Amino acid sequence: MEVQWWADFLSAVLRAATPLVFCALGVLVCGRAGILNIGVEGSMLVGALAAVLAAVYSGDPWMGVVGALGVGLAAGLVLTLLTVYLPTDQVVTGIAFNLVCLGVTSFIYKLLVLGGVQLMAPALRAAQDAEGAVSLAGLAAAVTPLTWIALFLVAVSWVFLFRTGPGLLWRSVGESAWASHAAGLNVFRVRTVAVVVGSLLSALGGAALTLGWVPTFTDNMTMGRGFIALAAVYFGRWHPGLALAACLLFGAGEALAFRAQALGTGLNPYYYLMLPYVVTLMAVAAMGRSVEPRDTGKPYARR
Amino acid sequence: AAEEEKPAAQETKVKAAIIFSIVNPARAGGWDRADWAGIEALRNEYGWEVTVAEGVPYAQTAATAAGYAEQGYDLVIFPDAGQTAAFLEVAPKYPKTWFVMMSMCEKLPNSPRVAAWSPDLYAYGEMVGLVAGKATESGIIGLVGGVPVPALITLFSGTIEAAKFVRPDVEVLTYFVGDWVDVAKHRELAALQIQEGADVIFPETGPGTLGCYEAAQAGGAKIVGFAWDMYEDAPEVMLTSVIINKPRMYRDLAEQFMSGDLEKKIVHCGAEYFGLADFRGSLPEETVKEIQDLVTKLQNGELPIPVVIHEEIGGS
Amino acid sequence: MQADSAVAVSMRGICKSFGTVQALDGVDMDISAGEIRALVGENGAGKTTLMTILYGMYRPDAGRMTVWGRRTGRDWSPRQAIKARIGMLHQHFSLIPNHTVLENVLMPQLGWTHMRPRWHHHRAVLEGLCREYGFSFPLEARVESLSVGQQQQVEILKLLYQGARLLILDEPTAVLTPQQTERLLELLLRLRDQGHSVVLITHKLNEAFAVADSITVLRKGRHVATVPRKDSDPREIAFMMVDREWSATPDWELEAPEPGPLLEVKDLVVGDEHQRPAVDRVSLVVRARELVGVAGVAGNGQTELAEALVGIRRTRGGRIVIAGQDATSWTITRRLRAGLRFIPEDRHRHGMVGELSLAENLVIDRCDSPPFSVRGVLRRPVIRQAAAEAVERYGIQAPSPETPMMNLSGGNQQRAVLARALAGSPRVIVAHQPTRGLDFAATEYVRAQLVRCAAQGVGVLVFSSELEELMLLCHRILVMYRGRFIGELSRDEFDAGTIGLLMTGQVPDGGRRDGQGTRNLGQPA
Amino acid sequence: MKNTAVTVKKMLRPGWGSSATLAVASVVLSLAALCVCSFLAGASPLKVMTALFEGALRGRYALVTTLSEWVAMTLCGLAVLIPYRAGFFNVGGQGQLEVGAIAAAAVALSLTAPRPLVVLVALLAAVAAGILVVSVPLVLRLRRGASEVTTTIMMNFACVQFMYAMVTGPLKDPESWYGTTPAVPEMCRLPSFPPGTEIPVGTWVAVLITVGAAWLMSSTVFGLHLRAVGGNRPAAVAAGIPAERVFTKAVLMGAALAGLAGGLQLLGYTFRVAEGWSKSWGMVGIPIALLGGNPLGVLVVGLLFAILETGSRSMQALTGVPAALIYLFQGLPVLIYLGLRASAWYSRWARAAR
Ligand SMILES: Nc1ncnc2c1ncn2[C@@H]1O[C@H](COP(=O)(O)OP(=O)(O)OP(=O)(O)O)[C@@H](O)[C@H]1O
Ligand SMILES: Nc1ncnc2c1ncn2[C@@H]1O[C@H](COP(=O)(O)OP(=O)(O)OP(=O)(O)O)[C@@H](O)[C@H]1O
Ligand SMILES: [Mg+2]
Ligand SMILES: [Mg+2]
Repeated sequence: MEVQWWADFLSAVLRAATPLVFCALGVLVCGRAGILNIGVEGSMLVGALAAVLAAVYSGDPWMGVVGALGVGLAAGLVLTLLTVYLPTDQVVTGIAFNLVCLGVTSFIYKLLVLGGVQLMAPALRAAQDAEGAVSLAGLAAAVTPLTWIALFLVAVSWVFLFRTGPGLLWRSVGESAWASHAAGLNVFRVRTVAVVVGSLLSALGGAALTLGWVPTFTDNMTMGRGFIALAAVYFGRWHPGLALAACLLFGAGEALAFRAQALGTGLNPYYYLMLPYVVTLMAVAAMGRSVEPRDTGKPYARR
Repeated sequence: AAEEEKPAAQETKVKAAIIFSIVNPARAGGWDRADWAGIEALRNEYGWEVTVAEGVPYAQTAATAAGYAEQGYDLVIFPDAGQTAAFLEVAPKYPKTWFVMMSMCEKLPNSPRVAAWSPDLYAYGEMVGLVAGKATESGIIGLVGGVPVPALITLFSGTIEAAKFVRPDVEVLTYFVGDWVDVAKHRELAALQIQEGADVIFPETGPGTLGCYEAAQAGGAKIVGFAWDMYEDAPEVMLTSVIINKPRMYRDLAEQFMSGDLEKKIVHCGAEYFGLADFRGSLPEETVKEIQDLVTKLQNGELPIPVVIHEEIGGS
Repeated sequence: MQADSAVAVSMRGICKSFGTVQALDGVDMDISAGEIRALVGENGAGKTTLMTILYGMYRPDAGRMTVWGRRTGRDWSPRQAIKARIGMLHQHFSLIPNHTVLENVLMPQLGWTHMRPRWHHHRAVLEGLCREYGFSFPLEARVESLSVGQQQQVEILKLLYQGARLLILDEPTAVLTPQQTERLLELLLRLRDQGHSVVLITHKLNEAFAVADSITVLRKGRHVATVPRKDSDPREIAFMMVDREWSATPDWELEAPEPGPLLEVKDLVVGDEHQRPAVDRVSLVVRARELVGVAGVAGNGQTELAEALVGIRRTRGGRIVIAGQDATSWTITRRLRAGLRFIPEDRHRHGMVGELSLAENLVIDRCDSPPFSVRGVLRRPVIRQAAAEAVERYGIQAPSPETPMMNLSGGNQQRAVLARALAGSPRVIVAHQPTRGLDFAATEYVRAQLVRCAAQGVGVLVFSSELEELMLLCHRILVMYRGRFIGELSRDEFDAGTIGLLMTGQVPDGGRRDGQGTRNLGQPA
Repeated sequence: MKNTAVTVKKMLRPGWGSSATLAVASVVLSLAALCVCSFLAGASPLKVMTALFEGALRGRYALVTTLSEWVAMTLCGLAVLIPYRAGFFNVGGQGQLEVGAIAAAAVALSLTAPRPLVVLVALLAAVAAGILVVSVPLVLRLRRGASEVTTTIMMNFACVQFMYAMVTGPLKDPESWYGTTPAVPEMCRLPSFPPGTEIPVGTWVAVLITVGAAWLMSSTVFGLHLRAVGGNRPAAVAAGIPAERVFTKAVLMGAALAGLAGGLQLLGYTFRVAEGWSKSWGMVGIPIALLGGNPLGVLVVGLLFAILETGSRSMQALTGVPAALIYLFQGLPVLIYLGLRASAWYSRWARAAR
């Protein structure tokens, strides 16, 4: 029973963390190239809707993932135009972009609803459910493929950013656009790629939220998860590994918060629901010092 | 009042407005869906012209209502007890316009043209309890609430008492998600209840409800739909729905308004305004039979279910 | 590309403006293969801008360029420049602060396909280069942990390693020791003989005349003249630069210092970023009317010492005494009040706030006291008045006192920094590289100001890696090496050779030895 | 003809004029987009437009609402701007506002004293609450060097949860069916000024505070120090400016304003703290601050945002178009404005205009 509890708990943590991990990576790779991806929330939202629609119409969840990627690409291109080529203030742009995405998704959703479409998409199911997750292998089988993709991508991005030559160049652009330009890099191209990759990952986050968790869509269903991912990245010192840790920590907090209600202490549930945030804050207090790439958030205009 | 209304009703279409706090009532949780059905009735059966405001924050409700009044609407309808504050504030300022609360209501604003159709949530909860208590095999029922507000406390209390009444050994789990909309959180809580053995889940919350259906699908539990027939949302898991007959309330309103004998009053809608949706074979015939008998008894007030408000489930 | 075209680069009618500033106005310039071209001009004349355009970082508003006989397109960029084997050493370094030296130097070579750069190979080669040119920094060090001087060296290393055939050096010798400068100039000559072309932006005409084949003069964004070195002389060039007669360097009449110590430092120990003692039990004395110079290769603890003196950096031991009072634990403000002033090495970091206006920058350190403010409210007129005076007095070229500091050319920024340091009633001035990057007019001016202050009874401590400067200005020169003073010379003993050797840590027999190690070096004899 | 060209050029010269022109242009463009969408949604674009503007500016309620929105948005804008100038990115305005309101409510509901006193104490409580909330991120930043972005975002979520805990717990209104505090008693609600006009007195407070902030930033020693610390901290330190103290003051000041905004909204506009009682004023403060750039700019941009907010909402309410168009119409103008301002096209015009 004890083991079973842990199995359920862990799989719940992973479920909650997966979308965050994708989005955190989306913010991270982008920021490492010097663009502060506040638009992550919006990309996630459009990704979520696209995933559900594609899955519903194709009947295949993986097509849903593809759909999310497609829309993520589009979102990325828009953001690129705004933050890399014009370039505009990344924070304001990001926030406005989120609003627009909220509007667009909710508008489309509304039209669909009027058209009487049922948005129950086929989900990416785990190989088995948490009952069997008592062994590690069991746990592995008890989470959706997207979770594993997320963990894999964390590893990939870590190796890429910190262990390869291109990774060095990538980070250089985030540290000093001027110096990178002087060293012969095409800052704009690098940032374009970065922003697009960032949006793709964020959109995947949306897909993970829907197909990997609750295969349906409602208005504004991301509920600020993008911002939590953003926080996780700062907390994780712009390092994939630590960002992952942050997301897991947060997921754990959320899972605990729910389970705490089961204790039936006469406490107002909201004190439990505060848990994830308080836990994160305490972790931040313990971690301290976080340095972001120096040019992140600073538009680079060629003179 | 009557004399003025009649001509108005005849020469021009009646212009009514309804203010939803959530987006997309047609697709939201059962409560708003029931109201939506009511609106459809107004439009189709009485040819009213109904404007729908959606996603209106409580902070904005008063202004929105006032806006309608100033635009010369005949009625402004509040479907949500959360709008009580606005109801009380605005109505007195526009005595020419009718303001109607289609939700729980204790006291009316001091204005000649206000009315309320106030469902008795405890009775409603009792009906849910009867269904769930009869339907559960594991003897564990899960109640998922959005926010631990008095309305839900009352409703869930009714459910608990009724469930105990039909099945004394029943165990009722009440968890609150913390909001009405976050689908994922709803799913997690319902899933948790299922893990703890609940095989019948009753979600009383907003658009987030979808999450509970999903959890039930994954965990093989059954759902008692809230307020409207939610079958189409999740055919596999829907046990039945305990319907609040809002269309009836809206029809009452329409009839009285057209005939001009709508007056300042609170209509307390008891069990007779509630009913069960088709079980569609989700339960064996005889169980369904039993439940329906119980419900009829309840409606005729023949069931001695105690009225106990379990404040503790909301915590403090 | 046809490398043997006589003309390496030709630029025609180049125009460039930044906002309202017309930095370049129809400049023509030809650089032939295998020549060394000196590019001179006042601060803000447009030298950097012109070369930045050639290197492809700025786009010209108008004009065209041909490189190795090939017309450059609109897409001309540093990448293409590097491909065409043009390399540029930037004046405001183009290094990435928290990457290592190795990573920085390698960046231009790295391609997006080199998944696994051959670090070891590169490191070996680079260590060789470092030894050859006497660069003193670990390749694994993060650039931000290096002193400005060392960063300059890193830039040079980067350039050399790039193997460019046209080298653009923007004030490369600003912070090199005489030896390093000499080596660099020799290197340039060698490269020239191998057929490389070099553009050398400098404010030191003697350097220009030492190596350049011809000299191009810019003034206010226009090309004034390009003359072969042989048929010209510094005087003429100077005239062309400033468009007025220029009296050659006067030989200062230094006044005799007063006996009593004004600034006294005893056994000072200061740690660097990594808490290693960068300044190791150093003692010195500066007296009123005295100019004391600290010579040394950049990165031997000068920065730490200077910053510790003014209170930016905390000390780990020893005492600082200002006018007889123990100031070791004083706040910066207290030291300022006591008349201790600072001319920082890196003005962009410690000297100015770019977003603030010139006027605000001029009073920022004492705006909290009358007459500039009463009860916390600024008195704009007074400030504007003071600014106007400073602009007048120190000849700061700026559209108006309200111009953001960052839009001034560096020379004028430096004048502003100086103006602030000398305002009020200074008693001790710690001047770190006070004339770095300034054109000679500005340089002369700054030096004159320092001497003037000293004459009025101020004690001046000058840190400089430019020997001539120190030998010109100072009563005494202390030579700093590895955080200690290893030699002291008084004005009559000044000798470039000796000091140069001391700076590299070798104590020449002729040089004055001191029995008890370095302890009481620095005290006046 | 020529003259018009000249005037256009004049308008496009960088500065207030051009910003205004661009703002108008971007609003017009977004209106066009809006027409298309509302047409798709089967509503008459004309109706939508009129509803939009009438909803924001016509009728007592519309105006009062717009003004009340303006109060919150301006103060929250300042709550971001002032710390931002000192180098602290306060994303936590929302949380500070929520808790500020809760504190004010607690006072207004419990304290019985003469009206001005209650109001004063309530507002002070709101301010204190805001400061209390920000102190966590601030201390973490100062002592542990933790990035305020993480901490303020987390505090936001935590504070909203806390607010819910209060309105469903200790402060809940016993005879209400949903989660809310009782309405604050008539006697301690903010009056309108001038009396009878229904102009919320908060409006004047906000304007005064903004002017004060503008004055503080531009012409006091503190303001200069603040800008110096934000501009280049090492240089400020080297100039003997007590960087840490200035920084702290700026952050606390910002949070105090956010808290105050909560208090004002409670006592002058919503009268209750309840589930979903507030809008994301704290978040909107960020774009307002960054677009406004300085206190007076915040005041102006805040007004624009307030009009967009009330206008778009009433547009939805009166025409029944999807609520989606509200968000669309709040995001699009900003994006278009930024895009236009950064576009080469505009810079060319601006240069030509010189
Ligand atoms: N990025 C820029 N933004 C704005 N103005 C600039 C910029 N770069 C240069 N300027 C201005 O253009 C003019 C020329 O600058 P430039 O750097 O070319 O002068 P310089 O000859 O290099 O001066 P110095 O001898 O001090 O290096 C100066 O007035 C400077 O203020
Ligand atoms: N992006 C910018 N915006 C405004 N001004 C700038 C910008 N970049 C550089 N400047 C200013 O333009 C001036 C001229 O450019 P540059 O950096 O070459 O000046 P400089 O005189 O060479 O600097 P220094 O004398 O310190 O070597 C610089 O002092 C710099 O402060
Ligand atoms: Mg230059
Ligand atoms: Mg210079």
